[in-house]
Amino acid sequence: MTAARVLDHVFGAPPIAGGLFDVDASGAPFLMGGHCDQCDRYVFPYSESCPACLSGMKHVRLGGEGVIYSHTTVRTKPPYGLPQPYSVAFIDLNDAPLRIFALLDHSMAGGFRIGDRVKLKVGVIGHDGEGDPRARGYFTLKDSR
Amino acid sequence: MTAARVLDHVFGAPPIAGGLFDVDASGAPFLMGGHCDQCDRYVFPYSESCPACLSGMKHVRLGGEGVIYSHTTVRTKPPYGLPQPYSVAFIDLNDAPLRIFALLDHSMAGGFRIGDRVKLKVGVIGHDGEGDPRARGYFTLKDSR
Amino acid sequence: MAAAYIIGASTTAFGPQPEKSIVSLGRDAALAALSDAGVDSASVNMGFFANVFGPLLFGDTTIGQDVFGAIGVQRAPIINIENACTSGSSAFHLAVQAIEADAADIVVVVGAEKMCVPTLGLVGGGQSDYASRNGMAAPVGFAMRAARHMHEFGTTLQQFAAVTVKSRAFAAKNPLAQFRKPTNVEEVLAGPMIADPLTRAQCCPIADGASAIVVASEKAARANGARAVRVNASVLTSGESVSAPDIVRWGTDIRTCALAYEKAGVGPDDVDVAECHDAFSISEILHYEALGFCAAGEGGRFVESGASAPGGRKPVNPSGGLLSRGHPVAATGVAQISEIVLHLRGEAGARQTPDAKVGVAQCMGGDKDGDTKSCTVVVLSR
Amino acid sequence: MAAAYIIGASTTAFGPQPEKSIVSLGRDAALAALSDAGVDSASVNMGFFANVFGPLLFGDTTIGQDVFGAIGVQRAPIINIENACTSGSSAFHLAVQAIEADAADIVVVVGAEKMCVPTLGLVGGGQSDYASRNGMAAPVGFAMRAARHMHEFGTTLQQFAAVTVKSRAFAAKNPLAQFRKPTNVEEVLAGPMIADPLTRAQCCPIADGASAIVVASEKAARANGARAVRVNASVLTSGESVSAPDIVRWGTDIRTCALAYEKAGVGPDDVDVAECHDAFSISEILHYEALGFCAAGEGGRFVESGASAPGGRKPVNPSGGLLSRGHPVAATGVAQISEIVLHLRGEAGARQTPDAKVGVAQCMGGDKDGDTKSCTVVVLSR
Ligand SMILES: [Zn+2]
Ligand SMILES: [Zn+2]
Repeated sequence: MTAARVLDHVFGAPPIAGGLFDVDASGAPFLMGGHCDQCDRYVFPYSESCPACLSGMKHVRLGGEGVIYSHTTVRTKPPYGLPQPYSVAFIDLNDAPLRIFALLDHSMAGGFRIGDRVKLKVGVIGHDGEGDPRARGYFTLKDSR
Repeated sequence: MTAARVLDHVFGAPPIAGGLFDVDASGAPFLMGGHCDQCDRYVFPYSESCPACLSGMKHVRLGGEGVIYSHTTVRTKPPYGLPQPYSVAFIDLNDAPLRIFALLDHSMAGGFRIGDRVKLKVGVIGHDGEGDPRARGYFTLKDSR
Repeated sequence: MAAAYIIGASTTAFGPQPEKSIVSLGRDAALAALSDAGVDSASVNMGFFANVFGPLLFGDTTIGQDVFGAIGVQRAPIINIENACTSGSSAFHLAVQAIEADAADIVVVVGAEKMCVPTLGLVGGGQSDYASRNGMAAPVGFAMRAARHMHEFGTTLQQFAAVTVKSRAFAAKNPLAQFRKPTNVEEVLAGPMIADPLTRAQCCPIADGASAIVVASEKAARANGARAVRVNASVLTSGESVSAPDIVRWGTDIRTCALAYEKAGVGPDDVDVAECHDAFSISEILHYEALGFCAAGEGGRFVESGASAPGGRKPVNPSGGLLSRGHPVAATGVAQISEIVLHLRGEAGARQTPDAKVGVAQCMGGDKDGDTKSCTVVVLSR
Repeated sequence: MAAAYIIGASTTAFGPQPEKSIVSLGRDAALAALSDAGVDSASVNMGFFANVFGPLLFGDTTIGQDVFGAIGVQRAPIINIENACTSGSSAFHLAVQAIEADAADIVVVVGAEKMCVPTLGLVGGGQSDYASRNGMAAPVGFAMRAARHMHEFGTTLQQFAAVTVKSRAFAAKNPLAQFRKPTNVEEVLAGPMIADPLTRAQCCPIADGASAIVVASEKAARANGARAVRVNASVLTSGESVSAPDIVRWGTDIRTCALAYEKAGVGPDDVDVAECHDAFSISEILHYEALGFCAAGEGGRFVESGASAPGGRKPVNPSGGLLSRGHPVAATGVAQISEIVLHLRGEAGARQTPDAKVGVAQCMGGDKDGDTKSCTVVVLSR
């Protein structure tokens, strides 16, 4: 079984891109990114070299929890077969000093607020631009409301 | 009957672009182009303004005969569904001081020489880039060899 | 360093123009700008052509040579520029640089765009981009800026809507604008939601259109007399990548405006009229703050006060801006500068800013890492 | 006018590189050029990025900001350039102009292209063009030039083939070239015919690749010491539209070379080494004549004499040129200049031109009305 097939098996479809997320032994998803040892800088998604000092970056886990910094719900015709409507956010991660862009849980699209605590999930959402289903990471409320 | 349908009827398919060629009362095809009254300049294809002096240009007939200035035969996979191989040329027109680029008769592709006297024909050759057949002007030998 | 002047400017109508090609739009604007400048094609030493969607929508490349060929400019150097929404103002920046390098006396800048075709989807980054593939598109980043601006500064939906209301009030006075019917806050808010909290009237419409400017050296500008407009500063910057971008105190925007003021030796109080990149209602509010027309966070209250409206003390986007005039991407940056030129010359008709001496055109474009890819600020004076 | 110098240059391997993106190709070249110059990202005042096929093949636009972001250049002005085959040399032209305008001390030019994908067809104009829709494509115009050159000047098939033979002989000495196996006239002529009389080995291969150059002011170049190369002239022109173009006495090519010589104050006899735009065998023959290396019509006999070959008195395309190194369109113009830099520094390894003091890089691109859309000639010296 190739790596791609493993992910396909775990997530129900191949991920929209490699190296964005994975699951730990308990099945909990986490984000993957890069870390620079020279200047202690984190990035998501992973990039080969640090944007600040150009040193090579290490692959690191970025956890799967954060707090919504801002968000919106997109109600026009979505790209990549995303749900209509779909919500997205900038999220401040708990485990790394990073504000990242990510999808929110579309089953509660429009129901998020700045400051909400959220956790990562992975599901088959939308396609790859050519109609083939893809697994994407998205954040949902950590606490029930 | 619209103008486009008339041309369709005469040539067997709509022309690849409007205003390039037409037929006279006897059924003989001729090229159409532009002429500038200010500086006596001809152009093909027609353009609204003279490339030399920017005056408005008149629509004029450019005849249908000329002499091959140079030519080639393209043997790779052709664009726009053109025949494989197809021949093209720069042709010095008899009735206007113009050297124009044009298709040559593909039934004798590779059989042309510099200095050959040629005359215009119109036929359904290739498509419009999306698979719909189109009429194109092409030149064939004026005299049998 | 040689000084640069604007001696000619012209903009076509913006909006769907199905019968026009990119080349014919560009030609129309360029010929009108040359005629406005009173110079002929043979005097043009260099040309810059800005366009974004030609390759994507029509497979056309190297279009500038066709546009300049159509206006009778032959042999002179011509370069095609793409820089997202700042394509036109980046081309202008290079034209000014050519004058400053003493490489030319007369340089023509043309921005032209044809977007009103069925094949144009939601405008976003390319397929190689993580954010684009996860739902980032033109309105999305700005909708999140709007939500955060409300959260931090108490900006209201009514204040966002006021940007559009003001925009339409100006556009009613500009015959070349696309949306010229006056509106009100209730109507703006009642429209369909595009991306919360931005309703449709708070998002700029696409358009076909072109704009052109003739830039000249001091020597060549002399013949133009009092109509010549001085380029006091043209600043182009790029965004940066930081770990946690502050999306409502926009560093790149603030920094670029400050740099332009410094270079021109003026401050926000000296500005009589401004055009800014109001792609969305929230954009204009953020640009008020970056341009120093009000304090950080005060943009919503600034527009609500009427200060930027017709008759206000600091008119912004008298052309109607992107929101009402429309946004043919590569034409926009040139059209903004052209609009300021009209006001400085006293030729802006019903929307003329009284006694305008100093004007600013701000533009930005392209999403990258929560910042913009590119930002331009031009300061002009008479 | 401030003088411009080249203080760093680097080119990636050319050829299919499926694992590399446009951004990673551009980054590799740019980092190597910075390292070659001994300057860091923070010193870069401005960046130009040249690319043609990103929008057409991948829907990517405004790529330069991603490339410069990847090499740590933030905030500095970055502009994306497209000018057909002269995209890279047009970007270089603007970098020199920025130095001449005193707008920057260090400007980086990157040209990068990714073409080796199944979706790339025969390269031609867009769908709006009469000639393209009637069979004009990259090899077609040049094949007709070749046929006419044979007719008027008695040039032979063997002389055309000699261009490719010479090209492979040089490429054998360039580890970064795509086709490095020596060949002979018989083999070249025995290959499949693309467009009469041009066989496949007389048409340049597409490629993925990138090249980058660091341009500096006199002040910034001083730190680079004797390795700095002086830019004596950078000339960019456009073609013209005439009623009956002479396709074998190429006005635009001839005029642009003459203008560059005049600006640099040198003549053909002063040139020790040249790169030219040998997209097809006939191209190089025409460029010999335009560059004044031989009389009009004598290009075929010139190459047959061995004058332009390794060890010849006037080495042309020591890199292997487009025919053997490959032609990643927007990288080519930068790579040609980079190659000349190596020779002037005495760092060209096995293909070094002995004691090279003056070098020329000629480039052209885009078909229009039987002429080229754009032509560049750069003269460098040490
Ligand atoms: Zn670092
Ligand atoms: Zn005329």
